[in-house]
Amino acid sequence: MFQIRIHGRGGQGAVTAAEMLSVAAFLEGEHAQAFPSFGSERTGAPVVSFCRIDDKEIRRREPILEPDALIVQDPTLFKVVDVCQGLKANGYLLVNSNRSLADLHLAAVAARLPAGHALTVPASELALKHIGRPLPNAVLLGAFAALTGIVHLKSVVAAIRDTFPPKIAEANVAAATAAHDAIAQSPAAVA
Amino acid sequence: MNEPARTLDPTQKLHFYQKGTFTVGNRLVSEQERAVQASIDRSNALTCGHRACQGCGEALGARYAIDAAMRETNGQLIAVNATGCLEVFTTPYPETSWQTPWLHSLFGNAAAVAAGVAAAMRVKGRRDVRVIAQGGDGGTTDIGFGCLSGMFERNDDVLYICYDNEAYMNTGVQRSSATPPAARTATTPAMGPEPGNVFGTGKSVPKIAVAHGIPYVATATVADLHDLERKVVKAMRIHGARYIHIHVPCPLGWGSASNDTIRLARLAVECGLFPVFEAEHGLVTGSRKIRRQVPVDDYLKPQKRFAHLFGSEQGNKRLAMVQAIADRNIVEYRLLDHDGDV
Amino acid sequence: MLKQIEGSRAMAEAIGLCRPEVICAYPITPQTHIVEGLGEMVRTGDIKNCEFINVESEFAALSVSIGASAAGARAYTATASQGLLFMAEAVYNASGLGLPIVMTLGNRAIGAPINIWNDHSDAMALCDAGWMQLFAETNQEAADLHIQAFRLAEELSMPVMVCVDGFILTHAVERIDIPTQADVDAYLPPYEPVQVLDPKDPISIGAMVGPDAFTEVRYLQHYKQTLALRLIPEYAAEFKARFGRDSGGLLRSYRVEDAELIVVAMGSVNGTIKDTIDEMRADGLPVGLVTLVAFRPFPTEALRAQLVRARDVVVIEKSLAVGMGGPLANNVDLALRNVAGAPHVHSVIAGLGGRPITCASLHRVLRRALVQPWEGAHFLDLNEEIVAKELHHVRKVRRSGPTAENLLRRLGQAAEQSAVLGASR
Amino acid sequence: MEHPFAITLDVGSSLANQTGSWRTSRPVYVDRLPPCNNACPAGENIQSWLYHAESGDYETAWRTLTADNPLPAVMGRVCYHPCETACNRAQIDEAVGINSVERFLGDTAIRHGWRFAPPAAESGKRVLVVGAGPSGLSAAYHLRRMGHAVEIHEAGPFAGGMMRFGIPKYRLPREVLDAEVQRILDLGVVLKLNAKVDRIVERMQAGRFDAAFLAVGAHIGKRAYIPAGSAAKVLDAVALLRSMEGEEKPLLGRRVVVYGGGNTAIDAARTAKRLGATEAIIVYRRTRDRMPAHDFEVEEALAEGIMMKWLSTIKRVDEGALTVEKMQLDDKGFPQPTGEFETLAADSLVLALGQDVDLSLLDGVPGLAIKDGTVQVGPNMMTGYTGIFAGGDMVPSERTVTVAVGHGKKAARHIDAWLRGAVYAPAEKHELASIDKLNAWYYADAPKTVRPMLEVARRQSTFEEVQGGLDETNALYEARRCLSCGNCFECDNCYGICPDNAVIKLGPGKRFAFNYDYCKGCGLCAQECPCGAIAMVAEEI
Repeated sequence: MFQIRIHGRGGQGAVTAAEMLSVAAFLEGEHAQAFPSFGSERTGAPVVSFCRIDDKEIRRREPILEPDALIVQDPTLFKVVDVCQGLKANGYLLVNSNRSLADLHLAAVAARLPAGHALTVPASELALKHIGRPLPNAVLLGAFAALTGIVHLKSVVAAIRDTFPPKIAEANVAAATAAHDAIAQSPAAVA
Repeated sequence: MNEPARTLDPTQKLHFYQKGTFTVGNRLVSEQERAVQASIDRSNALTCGHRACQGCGEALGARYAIDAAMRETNGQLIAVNATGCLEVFTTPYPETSWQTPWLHSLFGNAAAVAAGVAAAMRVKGRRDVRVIAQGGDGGTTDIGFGCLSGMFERNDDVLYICYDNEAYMNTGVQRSSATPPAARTATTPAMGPEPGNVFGTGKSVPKIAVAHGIPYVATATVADLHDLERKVVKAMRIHGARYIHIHVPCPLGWGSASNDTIRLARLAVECGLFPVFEAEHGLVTGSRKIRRQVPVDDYLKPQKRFAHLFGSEQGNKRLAMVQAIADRNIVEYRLLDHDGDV
Repeated sequence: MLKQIEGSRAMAEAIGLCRPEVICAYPITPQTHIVEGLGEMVRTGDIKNCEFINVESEFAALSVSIGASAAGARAYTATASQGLLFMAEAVYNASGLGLPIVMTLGNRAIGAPINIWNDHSDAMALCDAGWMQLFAETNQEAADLHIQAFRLAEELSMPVMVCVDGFILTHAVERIDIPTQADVDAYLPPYEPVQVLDPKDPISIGAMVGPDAFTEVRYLQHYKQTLALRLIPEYAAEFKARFGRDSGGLLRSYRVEDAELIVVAMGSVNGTIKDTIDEMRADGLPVGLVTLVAFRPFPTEALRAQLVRARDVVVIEKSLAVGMGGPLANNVDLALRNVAGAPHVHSVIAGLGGRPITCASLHRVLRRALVQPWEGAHFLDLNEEIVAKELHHVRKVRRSGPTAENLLRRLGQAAEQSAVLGASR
Repeated sequence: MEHPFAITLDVGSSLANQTGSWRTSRPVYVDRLPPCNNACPAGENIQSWLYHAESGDYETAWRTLTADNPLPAVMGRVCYHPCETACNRAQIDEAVGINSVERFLGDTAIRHGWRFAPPAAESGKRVLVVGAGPSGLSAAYHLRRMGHAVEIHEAGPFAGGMMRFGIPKYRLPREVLDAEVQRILDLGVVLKLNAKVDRIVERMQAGRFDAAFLAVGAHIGKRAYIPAGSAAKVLDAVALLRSMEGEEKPLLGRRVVVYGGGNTAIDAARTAKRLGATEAIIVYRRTRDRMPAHDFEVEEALAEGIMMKWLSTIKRVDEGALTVEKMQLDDKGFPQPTGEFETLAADSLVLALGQDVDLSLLDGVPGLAIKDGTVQVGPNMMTGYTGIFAGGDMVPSERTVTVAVGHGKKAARHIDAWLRGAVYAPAEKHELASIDKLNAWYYADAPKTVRPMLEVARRQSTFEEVQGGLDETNALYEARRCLSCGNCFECDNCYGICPDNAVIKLGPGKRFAFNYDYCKGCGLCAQECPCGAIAMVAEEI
């Protein structure tokens, strides 16, 4: 079972991201379970969403305490929340930022992970470019596909199209594809 | 060469039998001009054997209203009833006095239940079957008020009829928001510096109903059967939320003689304390004029619940306050403006 | 058809397939997404010949349903928590009048302190109101139970509450098989009321019944629920035959053969418990599980048959009868009353107000049950330290202020941390 | 359909619960005596004939009316209608115009030529009626309808008595009178004119009459002694009015003074005016409010220009003038002389001081009692002489046409009973339906219809009828103003307002019945009955 925890702020689409990820997995014949950190958070507040992916029925309903991957939609969260809590030793860390992990003071965390398991991607920037609004969630899924290979880009693209109305969907697809391709070509480039 | 005889006042249509213009029916009046209650084949929607008190105004008002609605809808009628006197005295197991399909759910939800019945009729394509919800003043102006307002606001196809006897009679005469000022009830005893119900409290649900802008709102009384039936018939010809508020004296709760029920209802109108009016889509369209104005004393005196108002200086002051209320109604609803409408 | 959708959406689609005729909607988290979905389907025409009514309160929601049902329409509504309490009077009325209304209950705690998260306090508060109560373990079952619920309700002319864990199920997106209209139509016949308001055959429904007949009326209600004990498994079997899934029934057992300790639980927590049991079995521990689907009627016989073979029974429930303990545990006790050599019943109160029930915590409490079982109720993951502080404080200061707020203050930063992690939600 | 136990019930099942047992007093339907009937001197069943008139059935109305009074067209003109004075409606707005409806029915009957039904069987008895005035005609009519052979012996040249010789044309057109008299004669009543009876007993024996009814009226004008000059022209009102029926009209001159305060004085003055007098003055010794004449007649006279001189007595008459003494009322209201005199120009003086009865026909009849110039009769209208009855102005009573007609009817009933060797016992009278028994609310406000009046100019110069009648619309309207005091008119109130549906409607004309199985005795029906036709009586407990 592969467990992803997504950190973001209300309005950044963390919950939608988890759901799209589960749809992508579903489209690949996997069992997937996506659920939010239930609460009454409003825009801007720190939020968390979860996604489990497995090849058999997923029965457990506890929050993800020991994620295999973390997707962080807003690096400022590191200051307020223990984002990396429970991250497995061989886990993945994907952060939305134009800056490097070092600049984000995440070098130490990255060092504890296998090489190439941690990276930043300018998702908001790509989103602005392709979508016109800094919505990083779909973009990060493209990057996630490239980083982990848990799901394929085409599934992510399908999930995006399944979620958004055509116009917005295509913009997101473009952004996600760009992020994916950038990483797929040279992980180092973004690291 | 001979001077012509005095020409008749047009209001005195000669075909209308002079004796008994205001009676229920008449051997010389055409069927149309008789009240449904004059008809041998009236439906008696509320039939004999019910357990209402002697001279119960509510039993009267309910039969008047439902019979009229039954005729207008050719019997395609379903009635929903709030908890209260009417429900208790008509349907104690194993006997019911109702001849129509009838449903009692709770004290406070008659309007909502009726809305549900109406919805069911719509999905079943039975637009011909009409729905009436009915309740006392407690079930309408107090505990059922939320559901009532919701039904109004959604403009559900329901006619809600409130039989207002101005207190919770079923439970032993306690004060409701329809209890008039100064009236003695079990919870507003005639004691202390301000005996009886407190002035400046209570509310006019008919006015609130008007404020919902629903297609039709009317007040009526068991003292004017023709007017009451006309309004019920009019209401049944309209779709959407409708409200009729009927004044029904209660000999038990008012401390009045059982044979005074209709006289008191009449005096309530003639003194101006119970304005009889109609409104459509949020606008008052007319009022029934006072025929022979009387001071409120004439109306209050026969009722023991107001006995404390008589024979004291303080009582006289409070009588004047009650009269002031009547006078305000007379102005607001133009009850003496006979040139006016209706 | 397989879909990866939110539980609420799945339930809405299943309910739509049941051809409801009157739907009453009033928003209350976490049930809201269901009626939103239904409203959309009525607007788009996916649900035909249906009145969708936005009411002004839960009291009205059920009242409108009562009227619709009495007039012969298939009526549905949904609520949760405070909403259920606000309609409590109508809840009793619907069952008393024998109206086959189906209502989804998005299980949620009841305030004060106000809390929007999941537990079973609401269902337990009205478990004896004369409605049947079926608890869903998964969203698949949640969807399927509604289809069975209409069949059951209309057969017995008695309302059914489908209890679904708020958020945990209602807001979870997962793989769900949505049946076809043809299959549902074949399984669920059109509503034929045993009594209906109809000018053609007028009757008075809702008479005042005195001491001379009230007992009989109640007895007959009770008798109907005993009939349900036979019908519920029948309909579940029929459902499996047509849809190929195990959904519903009175209860399900999991690895109870040779189990010395059997866990009893209701709702979505069963999945987490199953994972835990697998891990314990892997360690050779003789643990099994009985998942209760039907809480009302309470399947006394069936449950006893499952439990007698065990040495200990641990009842894990998301509700607390303050001053008494776990209501479910109490009911399980009754099932074993007067049984020679009956297993000991141990109560665990867990997941109140949305606190997550983790495999880790379950391991701890179940392993302890094997070696040193306890009497009375055990409160899973109770923060002893904070409670102790508050009790101490209360003893010292008479006007010690509101407990809930005090506790939150003491939790301080930790509370915020775990809150963000969803660990205390 | 099998219903769920107890909570669902079959309609109408409450009929099993007979709430009549709650009752402590029960309503009963009653008939009370309407004030109009009670007040009618002719004993007409006014409400009953109005009831038929209301529904437009004028013939039945007329037949009901004439069962008691054969002269509706006359009554509708000359009756002073005490019924309207008694009418309860007067206390609500205005009395019902009973008199005008009566006239309408009378005129309608004449127009349609309706006739009386002949007697069912002949009794073989013969009755002599002396005098063809209202009383005699009435008696003859009733006796004939009872099957007796009746002969009227009239001294004068025409039938009608005071109706012809006392009441001027402008109040009672003669063709109307003739029509109603003829209708009576058509029943087979024999009328002998110019057949003055001087010896009644002999006349009876001669004609083999089994009984006699005397109604010769009072035709002798009272004279008062007034010193008069040789050329003074003085005559009495009765003579004046009688002469109006003759060929040449009396010559009264331009200025006529009438002395007296009764209706006859008014009639005389108005007649004088019509005969061309420029001045017609009524001299009366008291004041207007003490005048015996009916006020509406005084009003009509004043409207026609008749002058009134109150508080005056005539002391002397000379040619062209008379001397008048002013009077003043003492504390008892009697006029006392003041000694002040004045002269009044007058070409003639008409005395209207009342009339006396010519009793000559009774001379030598044994056992009769005569008092104040009138014959005394018993409660059965029989004089002291067995078989001889009397009525009208010649017996002590108010002297009006209606009273006379009533006497005729009453006498006829007693004579009929006496002829059969029985005693007539009038039916028990119901309790009076006084206004307090009514619930006036239910009656529409409907003011009385005013009968058209001939304009003054023509009234002063001609003898055309002054008061017109109602057309059908007005008559119907007027009839429908009747409150039906004390008698159910099927307004359906009791049926409609019973909270327990305990009143059974029996259908048109059949009224209602109470269903005592369910009547709780609340009394609403009695309270809300407009006409007071329901009474509450205590249950035996």
